[in-house]
Amino acid sequence: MKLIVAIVRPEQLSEVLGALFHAEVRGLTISRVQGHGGEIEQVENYRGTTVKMALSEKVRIEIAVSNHFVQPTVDVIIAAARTGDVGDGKIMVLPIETIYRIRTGEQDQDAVTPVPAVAAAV
Amino acid sequence: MKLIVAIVRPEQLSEVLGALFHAEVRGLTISRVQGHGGEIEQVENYRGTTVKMALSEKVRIEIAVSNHFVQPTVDVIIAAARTGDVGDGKIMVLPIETIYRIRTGEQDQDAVTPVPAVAAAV
Amino acid sequence: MKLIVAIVRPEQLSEVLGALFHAEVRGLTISRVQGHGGEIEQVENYRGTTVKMALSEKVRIEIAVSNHFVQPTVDVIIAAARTGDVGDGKIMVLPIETIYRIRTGEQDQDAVTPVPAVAAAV
Amino acid sequence: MNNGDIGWMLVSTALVLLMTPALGFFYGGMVRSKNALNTMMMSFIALGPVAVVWALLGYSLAFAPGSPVVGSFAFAGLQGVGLQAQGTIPHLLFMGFQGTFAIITVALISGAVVERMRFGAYLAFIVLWVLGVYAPVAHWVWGGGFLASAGALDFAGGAVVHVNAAAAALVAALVIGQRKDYARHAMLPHNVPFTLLGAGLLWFGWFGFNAGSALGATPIAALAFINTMLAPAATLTTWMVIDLVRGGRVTAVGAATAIVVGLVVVTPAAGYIGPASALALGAIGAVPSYFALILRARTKLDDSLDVVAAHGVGGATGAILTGVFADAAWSGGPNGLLGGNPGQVLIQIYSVLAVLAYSATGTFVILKLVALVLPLRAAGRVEGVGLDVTDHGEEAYTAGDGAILVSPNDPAYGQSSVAAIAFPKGGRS
Amino acid sequence: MNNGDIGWMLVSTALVLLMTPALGFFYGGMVRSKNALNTMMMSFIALGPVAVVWALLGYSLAFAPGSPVVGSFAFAGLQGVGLQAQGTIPHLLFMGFQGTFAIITVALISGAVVERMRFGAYLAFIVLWVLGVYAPVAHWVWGGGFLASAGALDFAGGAVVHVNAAAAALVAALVIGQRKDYARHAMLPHNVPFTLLGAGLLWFGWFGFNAGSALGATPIAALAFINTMLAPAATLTTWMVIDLVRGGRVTAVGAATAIVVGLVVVTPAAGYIGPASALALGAIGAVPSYFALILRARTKLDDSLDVVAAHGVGGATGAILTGVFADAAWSGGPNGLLGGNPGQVLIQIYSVLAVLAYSATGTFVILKLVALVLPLRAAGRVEGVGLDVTDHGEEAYTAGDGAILVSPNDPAYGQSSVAAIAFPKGGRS
Amino acid sequence: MNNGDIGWMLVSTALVLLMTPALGFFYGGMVRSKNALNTMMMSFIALGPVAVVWALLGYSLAFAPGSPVVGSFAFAGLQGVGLQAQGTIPHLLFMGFQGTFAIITVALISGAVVERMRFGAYLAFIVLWVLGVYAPVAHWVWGGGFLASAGALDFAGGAVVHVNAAAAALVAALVIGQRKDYARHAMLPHNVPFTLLGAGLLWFGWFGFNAGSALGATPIAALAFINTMLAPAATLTTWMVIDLVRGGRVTAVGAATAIVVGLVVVTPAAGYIGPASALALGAIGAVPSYFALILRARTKLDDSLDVVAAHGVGGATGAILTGVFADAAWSGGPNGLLGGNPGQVLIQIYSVLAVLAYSATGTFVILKLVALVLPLRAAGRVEGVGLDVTDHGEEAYTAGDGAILVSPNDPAYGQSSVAAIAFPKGGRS
Ligand SMILES: Nc1ncnc2c1ncn2[C@@H]1O[C@H](COP(=O)(O)OP(=O)(O)O)[C@@H](O)[C@H]1O
Ligand SMILES: Nc1ncnc2c1ncn2[C@@H]1O[C@H](COP(=O)(O)OP(=O)(O)O)[C@@H](O)[C@H]1O
Ligand SMILES: Nc1ncnc2c1ncn2[C@@H]1O[C@H](COP(=O)(O)OP(=O)(O)O)[C@@H](O)[C@H]1O
Repeated sequence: MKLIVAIVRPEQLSEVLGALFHAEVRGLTISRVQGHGGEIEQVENYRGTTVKMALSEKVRIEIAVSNHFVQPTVDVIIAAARTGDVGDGKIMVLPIETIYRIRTGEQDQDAVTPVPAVAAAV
Repeated sequence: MKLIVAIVRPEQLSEVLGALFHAEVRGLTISRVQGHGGEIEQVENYRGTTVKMALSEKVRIEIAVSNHFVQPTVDVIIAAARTGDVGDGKIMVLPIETIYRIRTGEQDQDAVTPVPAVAAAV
Repeated sequence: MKLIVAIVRPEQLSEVLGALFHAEVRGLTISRVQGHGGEIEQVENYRGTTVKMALSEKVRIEIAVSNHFVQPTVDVIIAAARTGDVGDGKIMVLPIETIYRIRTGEQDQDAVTPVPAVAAAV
Repeated sequence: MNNGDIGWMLVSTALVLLMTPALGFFYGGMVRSKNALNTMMMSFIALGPVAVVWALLGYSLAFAPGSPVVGSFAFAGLQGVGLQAQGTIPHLLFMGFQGTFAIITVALISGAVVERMRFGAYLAFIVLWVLGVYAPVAHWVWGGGFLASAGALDFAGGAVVHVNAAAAALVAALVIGQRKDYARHAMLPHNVPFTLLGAGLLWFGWFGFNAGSALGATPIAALAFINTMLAPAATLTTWMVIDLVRGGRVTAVGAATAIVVGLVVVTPAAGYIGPASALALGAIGAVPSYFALILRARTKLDDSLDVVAAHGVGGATGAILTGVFADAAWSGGPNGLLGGNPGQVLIQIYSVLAVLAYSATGTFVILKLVALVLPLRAAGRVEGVGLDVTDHGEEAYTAGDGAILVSPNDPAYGQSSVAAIAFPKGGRS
Repeated sequence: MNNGDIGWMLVSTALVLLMTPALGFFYGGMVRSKNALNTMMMSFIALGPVAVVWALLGYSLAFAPGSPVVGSFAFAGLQGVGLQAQGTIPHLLFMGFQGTFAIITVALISGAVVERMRFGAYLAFIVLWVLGVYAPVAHWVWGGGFLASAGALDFAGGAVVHVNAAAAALVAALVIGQRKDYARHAMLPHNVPFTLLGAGLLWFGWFGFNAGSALGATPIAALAFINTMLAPAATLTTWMVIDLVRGGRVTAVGAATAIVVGLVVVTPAAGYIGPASALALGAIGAVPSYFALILRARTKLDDSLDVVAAHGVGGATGAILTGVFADAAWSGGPNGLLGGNPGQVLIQIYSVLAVLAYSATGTFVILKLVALVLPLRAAGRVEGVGLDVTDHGEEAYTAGDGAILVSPNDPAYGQSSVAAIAFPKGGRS
Repeated sequence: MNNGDIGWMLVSTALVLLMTPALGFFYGGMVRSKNALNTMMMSFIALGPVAVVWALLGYSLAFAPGSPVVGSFAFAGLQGVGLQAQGTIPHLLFMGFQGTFAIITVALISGAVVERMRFGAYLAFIVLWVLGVYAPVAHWVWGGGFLASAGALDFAGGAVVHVNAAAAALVAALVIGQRKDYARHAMLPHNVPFTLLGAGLLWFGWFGFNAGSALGATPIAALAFINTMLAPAATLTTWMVIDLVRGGRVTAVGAATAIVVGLVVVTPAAGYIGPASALALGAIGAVPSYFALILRARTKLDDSLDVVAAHGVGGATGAILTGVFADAAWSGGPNGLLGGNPGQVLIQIYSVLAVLAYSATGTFVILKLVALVLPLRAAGRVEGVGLDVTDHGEEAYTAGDGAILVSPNDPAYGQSSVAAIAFPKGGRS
């Protein structure tokens, strides 16, 4: 199992999610982060104070996938997240030793195959 | 050393923290995330716009532990975070190469054994 | 490639960022997190309810670097983030298998060497 | 009629109407963000149906000539309620001014049942309550009912509004039961500034509530106004001192609460006492509510936003102290205990007990009636998700992450479908 | 002059002025946080230049004696506008009261173009619009113009304010075009409590808007006031019922919208109809706007905050229903259809169409003129970043993470430099 | 007495009281979220103790017949302050109206010391300051003191309120010193919409402040009112233009600041000048404060929310321009420079300097006295944590994550214990 960590632009999130769901990636976790890279730094003014914003808004996407699934997933993200301007972000692939599904205790492969909830279950 | 990353329901956070502290896990870091899995998608309406919420609120817990501590910690989390409904979350175990305690520069094992602050120190 | 994950005090963030930029670290991603360790627990009151805050505000910094860059980066962070009081935080070093730059698809080393955007590109 | 009086009553009515949104923020800031809209809506929605039934029937039951216990249908559908003078203002304006009191009173009750009462059941409840409980009680005191005859003093609604709402809140909290996290997990205010904003706007609006109850821009209105300024100031000061003595820290939620408690305490007394007494009344009035708040939190009673401690205890304290401080020299009205008329205190206690008893009973009956048709409380897992999503289909604050547009052709379009499937019962109101 | 009337008009003017900040919150809560300040500023800024040009010229064009289509320069620069009586209040106060109407009207338009119109172009637009469109239209109805002569009834501005602003909004939305995410991504309200706060304050201020239009603290002011309380109550109730029937969930954004729609609908009728009619008018008035909102969202028209559905449809409905419910027995004025004067309905329709046609044309011309000098809309990537940063150099909410102080010596100091480089064109206004 | 005047003064008093919560939001939005409650509380708390001491003593020192420098104890404890007429309103109402001025004035000072002054010390300071500095200064100008005799014009408090508060702010900022992050890290507003909300409500309340200072619903009140509408409009317009010229971006914090500056500038002049002059005064008045703000930020003076630049510079500019524009034709009062009375300008400068000198000295003495008993500023690490937690035991916004309920039996229960241990000194006030 691998953990794919992608940093993307918030504006691209909808595209990326859409593409991932389309590619049958059904489980993922996102969080709002801020990044620094080659981007232009925004200048802001508050009364007499002028500041340069060294961080820009990004979204961090975490996806645990089984090995054979890594490349396709990475390709999907790259395709959907790219705008061509500096600041598009990065994708990292990290090794996972084990992964558990809390609800069932299942491990690895089984842990990441989602089971759609039946309505009444929510 | 391993890094345990758990994605749990916000409603379960108090239980999980309580259980972890009870199990002598004294150091951890959490963040608010949003996840997609098999959960029912909430439908929301804002004037003429209807949306399906593909992401639901979760909490991400990061715990660096020494190897022999991994299994007990995972078991504690699974026990405390489970509700049995789809959406309970996942636990991942990742390898850590080194960990430092910023205050002292100590490494690995020593770095994660917390020293309670004396009141005056805050 | 390695992923350096540092948990630091929000009050120290400016120092840490300054030091990192000074040390030619040009790419990083941060997020606001909450941590539990040896810190004093704040007591708060809301009408009849008294609570102890088991979590204190921290900032999580993620930096992907090539191997020879790990030690210098860690040292810089430790120097800038330390206050000497309990709660200064941790630094973890995790292995990265691959890293991609979304904009170009470049991998590893090349993926993390930032290219300053030309103004018109933002 | 007098344009000076009409002008002031127009302003007063607008001020009291503003109190209901203000209350929405005072309450809304104190709940968890997943219930912020639901809590605010419990106040805002009262501006709709409650105002309508008040105009159509409630006003008549409260103020049309009738028996000592209730009015009549004489003014039903606003018949006979026109622009002709009632005192020095148009009758219609008096009706509207009184309507704003009915609206805020029902909204006050919601503080006891937030974060778990289903919105549909709440709607049914408030409509029945304003007709079945508020209107008669208003008639007793202000419509020439038996408490008026008994000589009870209630300048702007210590008993009619605050004790009345608090009794209903107590019963509602008991009937509907605790939130599942109550006393198990900390449930903290998600936005204290909103609570401060609500408190500030409530004070502002309360000047219309109390000084408007003089029904004209008279010296008595000025007296009621200044007392409404000084009493809460004294309450806030006392509250602050107790905070400092107990823990060295003056809390913001406490300050907001103190302001409201001070306003509640002075409400029945506003036009009957002198300003020095108002300072004393406000200072004394802080104490019972301060400790009632603390004790309540140790009980099993999940009166979530402390309607009983703030409005019940405060309203009763104010009503009784009115009987102590009432001063003919200022009001031209009756004297109280200090003026050598101890009997007034008993009359005040009697009025408080009468309102409390009737309101508690009436509320219980109405809730049980509603429960026959609509479940009163949300399912446990709905409490987990929060009522904003389940009962209103919205979130208070959203970044829109992961929100996928649903096209009109999609079965999920519109609100019901998916909701209905997902929550076959107990979920969506 | 009469102190009672002066006092009420002072209050009314303050109340209407408060409506513009209130609108800023009503609108600001409904956009994404990256455009929150830009949206609020589109309302707040109207309090500056629009008020100034109104005093210098607009008032004269609207209210100085002139032709049937426009006033004159007689009052330009406030000459002749002093403390002498105009009716029962000082002329100067009348000028100020009318000025607050001009301010809120231009602010209303912004709802159609938020999240993409460049702020600089917006500034130029509103200044030209208030002089070129608002002032003449106000003259037609209130300044003795041809609609006044035709006998059109518009108590507080159903046509002058709401239909007028909505026609401009429609044209502006079409000329400026859709947001790039429109109908592609969900764009959700970032802070619904702000929208509720705005609605609450709007209602409060609207009492000055409608009851103040009686220009004195008279029984007619009381009538207008109570109608302004009852009609929105009925609209809110109806809206809630439709919500429940359609999906079982009463939305907060819907409730806030319902309040505003109810206020819009009663605006032209406030002082001409009885309170029972106000309830009917409010209830009926909910329906067209409710469904207009839903249909609009399925079209290509990105009237982002639904100015047309709320103010256009609502204003027209209200203007026409005024012709139906107008009641001499209450107002001492003309009767409507129900009073046996069907002709009034036609006059009302005529006034709506006249305003709509002129406002649409005038707005189109002004926008094209502005476009010759300043690009109207922000570049695509600016929309992505959000206009708060690009057009105002600020963020609504910031934790200050990664903000590096720029010293006065740094080239980036001050606003222009970097901004200018980074956005050679289309970016910063 | 006149009901029209009483009604307007009731409204005005309520409006001015609302300004203090409004100021809490104006200020609270500009600080970092960890100090949001502390900053808001510095305004809100003034509504308690300050109002109480004002009623008990301050009013008497300011307005009871006395010497040219201070009043007397004649009205202490409100003796003799009843419902009898004082002009055309009850004396008691006049006392309350003046009280709201005292409250807002002390709250204004807090802007200079936010994010570091300990709350306990602040409480002691404001109580001493209102008695020792505000009351005498009010007496000089409005209580028949020597500045009144000298013929100084201060319609609603340019010197008494704004210069006075700013002088105190300057001294307080110097005595208490910079925040530890000052000029080292960016400290940005955490919630600009709150600042806009505060500015909107301040403007609304300021109509009571300025037009209420006419003490009746008279034509002069109307004049003061319209000037209070036009001058800030001109200031806002000018500010916007300077912003555009300097950097091409109109900032929201700047707009909110401009509104307040415009209101400050017109305060002393409101009832003495004509509306055209008000436009000029507002436009001119923008300039000194605009650049004072920018220069201040480059100095070592951590007047955190720029009380000096906004209220000091603005108040002085307004006071002096009052001497320039004062127009007998409008006010029936004295003429200024343009009316051929250059001497008035000197009198105005004299009054500004007198207030400045006394207020600065008095503030210094009071702060040093307080410092003998209570440390004035928070310990460095407390600044890091933020004063909301340390001085109020609360957070403005919390999701409740990791909050563990403390049972009444736990030693940590109640506020003091742990707090005390954790912060043996300097931490909790
Ligand atoms: N070395 C790194 N470690 C972690 N995150 C990084 C790193 N470099 C860049 N990022 C993240 O990727 C985002 C975009 O990177 P940047 O280099 O600016 O653009 P690009 O990848 O298009 O050259 C940054 O804002 C940051 O969030
Ligand atoms: N492959 C994955 N990678 C990362 N996070 C995941 C993955 N699958 C699920 N999650 C996280 O776990 C949460 C619950 O997963 P889900 O499959 O819906 O429930 P269950 O584990 O009970 O079947 C999701 O909301 C998401 O946050
Ligand atoms: N085992 C751990 N796993 C993950 N995060 C940790 C761990 N231990 C500590 N932390 C993070 O580091 C922060 C400071 O740690 P703490 O032990 O309190 O201070 P110190 O490192 O100075 O002894 C905590 O608030 C938490 O965010």
